[in-house]
Amino acid sequence: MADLELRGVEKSFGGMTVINGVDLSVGDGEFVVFVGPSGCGKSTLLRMIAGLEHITGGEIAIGGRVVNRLSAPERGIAMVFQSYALYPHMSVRQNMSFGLELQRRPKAEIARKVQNAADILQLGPYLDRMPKALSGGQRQRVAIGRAIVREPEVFLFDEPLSNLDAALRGQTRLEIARLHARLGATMIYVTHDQTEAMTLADRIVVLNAGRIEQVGTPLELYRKPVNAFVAGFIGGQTMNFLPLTDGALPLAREGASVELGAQAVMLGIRPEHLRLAPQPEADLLGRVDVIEEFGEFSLLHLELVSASHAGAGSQPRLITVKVERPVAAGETVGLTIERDHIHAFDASGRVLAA
Amino acid sequence: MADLELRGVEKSFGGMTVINGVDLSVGDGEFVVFVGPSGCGKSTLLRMIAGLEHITGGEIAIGGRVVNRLSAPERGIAMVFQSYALYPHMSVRQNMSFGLELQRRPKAEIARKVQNAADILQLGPYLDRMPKALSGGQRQRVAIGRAIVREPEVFLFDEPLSNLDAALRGQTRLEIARLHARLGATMIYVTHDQTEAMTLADRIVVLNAGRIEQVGTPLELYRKPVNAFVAGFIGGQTMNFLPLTDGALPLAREGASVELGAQAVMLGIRPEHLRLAPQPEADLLGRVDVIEEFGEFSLLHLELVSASHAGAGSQPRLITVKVERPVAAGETVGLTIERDHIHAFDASGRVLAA
Amino acid sequence: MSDNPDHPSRAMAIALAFLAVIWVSPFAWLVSNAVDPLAGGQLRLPAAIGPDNFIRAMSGSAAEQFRNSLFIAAGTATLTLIVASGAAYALSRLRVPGRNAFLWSLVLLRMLPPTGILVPIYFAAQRAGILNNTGVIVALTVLNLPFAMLLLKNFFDTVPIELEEAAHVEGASLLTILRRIVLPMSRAGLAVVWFFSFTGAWNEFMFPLLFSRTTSAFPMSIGLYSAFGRQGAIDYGYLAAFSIIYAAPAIAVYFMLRRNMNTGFAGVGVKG
Amino acid sequence: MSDNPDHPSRAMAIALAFLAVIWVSPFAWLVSNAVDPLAGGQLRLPAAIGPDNFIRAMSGSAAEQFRNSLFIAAGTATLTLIVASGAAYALSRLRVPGRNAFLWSLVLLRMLPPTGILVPIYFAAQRAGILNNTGVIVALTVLNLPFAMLLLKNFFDTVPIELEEAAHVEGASLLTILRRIVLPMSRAGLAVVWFFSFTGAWNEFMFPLLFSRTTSAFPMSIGLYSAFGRQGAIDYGYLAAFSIIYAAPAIAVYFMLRRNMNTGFAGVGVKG
Repeated sequence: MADLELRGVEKSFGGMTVINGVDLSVGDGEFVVFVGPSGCGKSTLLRMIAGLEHITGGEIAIGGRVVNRLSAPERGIAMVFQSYALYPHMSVRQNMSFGLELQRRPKAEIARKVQNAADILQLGPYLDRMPKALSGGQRQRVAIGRAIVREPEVFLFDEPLSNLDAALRGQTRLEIARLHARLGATMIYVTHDQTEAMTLADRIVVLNAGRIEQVGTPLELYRKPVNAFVAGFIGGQTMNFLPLTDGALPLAREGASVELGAQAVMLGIRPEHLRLAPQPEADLLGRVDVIEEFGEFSLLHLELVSASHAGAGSQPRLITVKVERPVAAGETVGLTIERDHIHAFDASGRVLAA
Repeated sequence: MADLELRGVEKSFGGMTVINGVDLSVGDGEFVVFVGPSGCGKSTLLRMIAGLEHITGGEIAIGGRVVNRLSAPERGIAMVFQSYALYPHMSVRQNMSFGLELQRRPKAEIARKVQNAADILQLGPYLDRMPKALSGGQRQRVAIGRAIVREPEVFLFDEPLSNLDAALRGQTRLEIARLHARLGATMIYVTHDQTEAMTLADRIVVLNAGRIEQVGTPLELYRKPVNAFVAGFIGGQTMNFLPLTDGALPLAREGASVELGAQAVMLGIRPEHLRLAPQPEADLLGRVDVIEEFGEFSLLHLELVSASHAGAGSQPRLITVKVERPVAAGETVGLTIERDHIHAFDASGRVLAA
Repeated sequence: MSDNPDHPSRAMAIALAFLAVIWVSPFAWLVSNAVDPLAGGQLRLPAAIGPDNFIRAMSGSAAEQFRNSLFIAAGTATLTLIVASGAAYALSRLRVPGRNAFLWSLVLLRMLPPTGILVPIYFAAQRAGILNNTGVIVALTVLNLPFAMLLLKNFFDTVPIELEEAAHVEGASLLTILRRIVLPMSRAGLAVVWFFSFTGAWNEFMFPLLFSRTTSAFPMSIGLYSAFGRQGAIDYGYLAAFSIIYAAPAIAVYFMLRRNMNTGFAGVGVKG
Repeated sequence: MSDNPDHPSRAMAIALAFLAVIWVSPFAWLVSNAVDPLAGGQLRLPAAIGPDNFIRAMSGSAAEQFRNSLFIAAGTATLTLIVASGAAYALSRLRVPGRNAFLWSLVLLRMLPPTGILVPIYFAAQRAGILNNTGVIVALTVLNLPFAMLLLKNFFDTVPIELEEAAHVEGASLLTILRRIVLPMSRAGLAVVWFFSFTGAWNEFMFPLLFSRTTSAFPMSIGLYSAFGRQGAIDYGYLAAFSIIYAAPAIAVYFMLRRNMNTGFAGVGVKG
């Protein structure tokens, strides 16, 4: 177990900077998720921590010890690869013992640790199978087991669930959460999926184009995104963004508007923070274009029809609303905006204090 | 445009029956989704409608005409394949014209139809590119475009979104919904993803092991599943199943129970139909094991601790609850069951009338 | 698996360079001796430069041998391609019972040294009355077929069946599917098979020697050997020029087909 | 693309059967003549059965030729494997600048007819004083290297770099990674290279003929030719028995390595 410290970490490949001065402290036992779109540098950053990529600037410290010049096996980390990277010509047991054998540990100790990891991960019945005889979820568990036996100070996960199907992904997510609670180890987890980040992380690091956009707990990111990128990236349904006129959003009722200050150029509101309302009281009017039924709720994709919103001759303005009761397609409905959940953005995309 | 009729359709491969007497009527212009776990026969059934698989029993009629003995091109259908099946050595335009060229249509007509489909799908700028120069989403649209130009009576989609990533999948789902609204054509769509089925379908056909489990609108399936398979398969969060004792679920309060009749052996309740409640009034008590935070809501995975529920010496009984406000891990909470949303199942898994 | 994979090890680079030099030196020897009318067989800069060696190596029986080689090589390559692609498509698409056993037994037979079945083939050709260059073409084609079929079957296998299904749904006949979809997509494989059959037949020594018993029917491969074995002093310049002319068509064909073959090699596993 | 892909067309099945018969008949001829001491060169059931032909084909110079062939073939295969696997791993893993150009130029050179560079290689071997069967091994190895390297590089490429990274993170050295991960996973490729080098060298005719000027150093490939070319009546039975013995080691090696090679052929594209 150890804490992890990144200080001004940089990486460039032949003149192109892919990691751009990252500072981050990860506490002992914390579960931190790096999330961002593909190409944001999250995997590169993880590989730099693992020692698989060269660091061209800054410092990485694990447990207070600067590891820049240490090779991967000297850093006390274990890594779970996206492809699982199981050795296909070795049985599950051999896969899990390989690292300990290389350290020339006594046979009895190896057997005990492998058995222990197999118990935690319910891999007992599969120890003598070859990896190709396992399902995707079982391979995933073997890859985790191989990390556990080495008792590393830091676990690194590189998109470990992206090769599993939706149902299995949900299950395995839960297992990883339980594993973290059980081992109490420091874990760094990379994913492009905001759901995994939200449900697993103690703290989320949102990366974009080699920079940290925001660091915070899942609820902080959901409730108080610092900019439009994070606001659009985090959340089950994508946030609606409405452009403002002179810092205000004109409403459907004659003369009424939501004032957000002179600097504000865009208003953000999540689909779950809009409510259906009778038309006379409505803030916005929209014609239902597509309805997506989820059973428990529906998503309405509306075209705004309030005179002041329908773009003049340009593309129709679309907005998404989450509702409990279905509405007929083509119908025009009124919406109210929950004032508590409005996000205001300035021209550079930064959030303005409410 | 045409309706589609399946009457006792069967398929067996060397003694093994994969489709087991399927009866189904699809109305003109209807959007029907076949959904089920992998291996349930949904793709085989689609390929039988397309004429790509032999029918070993029963009848298929398209627009009132029995097509059993007609080859695929004579059936008036167009198919969008999971892999898109674009011809890699032809440009987008050539891919889209190929079918019309084979029909020896006049050049001007082909050009007009291709342009029209390209406009609908916003493929104009890509018409002279090769498929490998396109993104996954664009290839998907070309595959749909190739179907549109032929103006088929029935569109068949074979898991068209499964090669796209989560964000793109959501977008393309919306595009397909808009396309159906615009063309008004009969569409049969195969998927293993219940979300796609719920959000796209007029009616859903749930298949399992070569048989139809249930046919109905998305809301019917969500609210009134006919058996435990459909109940567990449909819904954003998996339904909780609790075993009953003598047709009743004992509650946390001394002597209280939910009575479901002598035939009932299992109670089903969705995570969104359980509510947190003060312990004295609670139906069930649970200790919070794992919390999954989604921002808008949290999922609590609880271990039931009411004396009558904790399995005697066996595995702990788990239950999932959807809540708006977070709770601390390890805490014991009380739950009430929304009586309106209880599903009761008999020993064969069938739903008992409420 | 290295901290710093951007920098190759120096020792490796030197070893590779050394290998390359070993590889290039025979070619340097060939060129320097061929252009030098006074060539003496050393690896050195030419003492003089002139076309004399090439002129001698392109006249008389040498020219005849060149024509014979071309007939054998082009004929074998074309016949192999036609027969193999038909059989390979059938093998790729039809579920013939015992298909795999059939394929593997062919491969196994092909593993036998071709000289091992030379004897029966000779007598078969004698009976059939094709103990001449046409016979060479037939014999070489039969020998080429198993690998050509396997290679082409593999290329046809990489044409996803869904593409053929899509074309079928759009109304294409089997012939149209072959002509518009399968063959264009397998161009690389066809080019590789043609090229390998061509060079194989061009280099073939045993079959022409046995089948074509008149000197006027000999191809260049035999001519090279007999030039080499001539009585008296070895004529280095003539030999070198003859070798270069001998090598030229294979190189020319290679460059003609190269664009197609790059992906073809990728198909057999060479990513370049 | 067919409505009914379960039933192959009858015509195809007949065509394939016909091909198979053409393929099998030479082998039937060989066997029937070899076991028949009174063999007359016809394709027929043996008139008598006896081991006489085999005994004659395994004694005297024939036995010596067998040993020579084995030395050349095993030596070439082993040397090729060692040199090629080292170079191929370097090519697969290091980003040497110009790596692709290097690889492709080797392939291009290999496309040249081997007989085309026979002349310079002969003189190089003469200078180096290895104008004997060791020289044959070296020459054949040099000729084998480009394709062996390409094939093995391709096999090494299929070992995902993540496996080596995983082993590195677990503390394995480069040597351990090679020994425990890369080579075991490439066993199929190693077997294929060894087998092809072995059969190629076993069948080689030109190089031994030129390099090994004493009769006692000749391998079986030359022995077969000279037996065939003997004065007087052709001894069919002896020829057939000799051919079978000649073919035997390649078949034996094939069966020894077969389990490894099945996946090996899959690697070069044959799915079987």
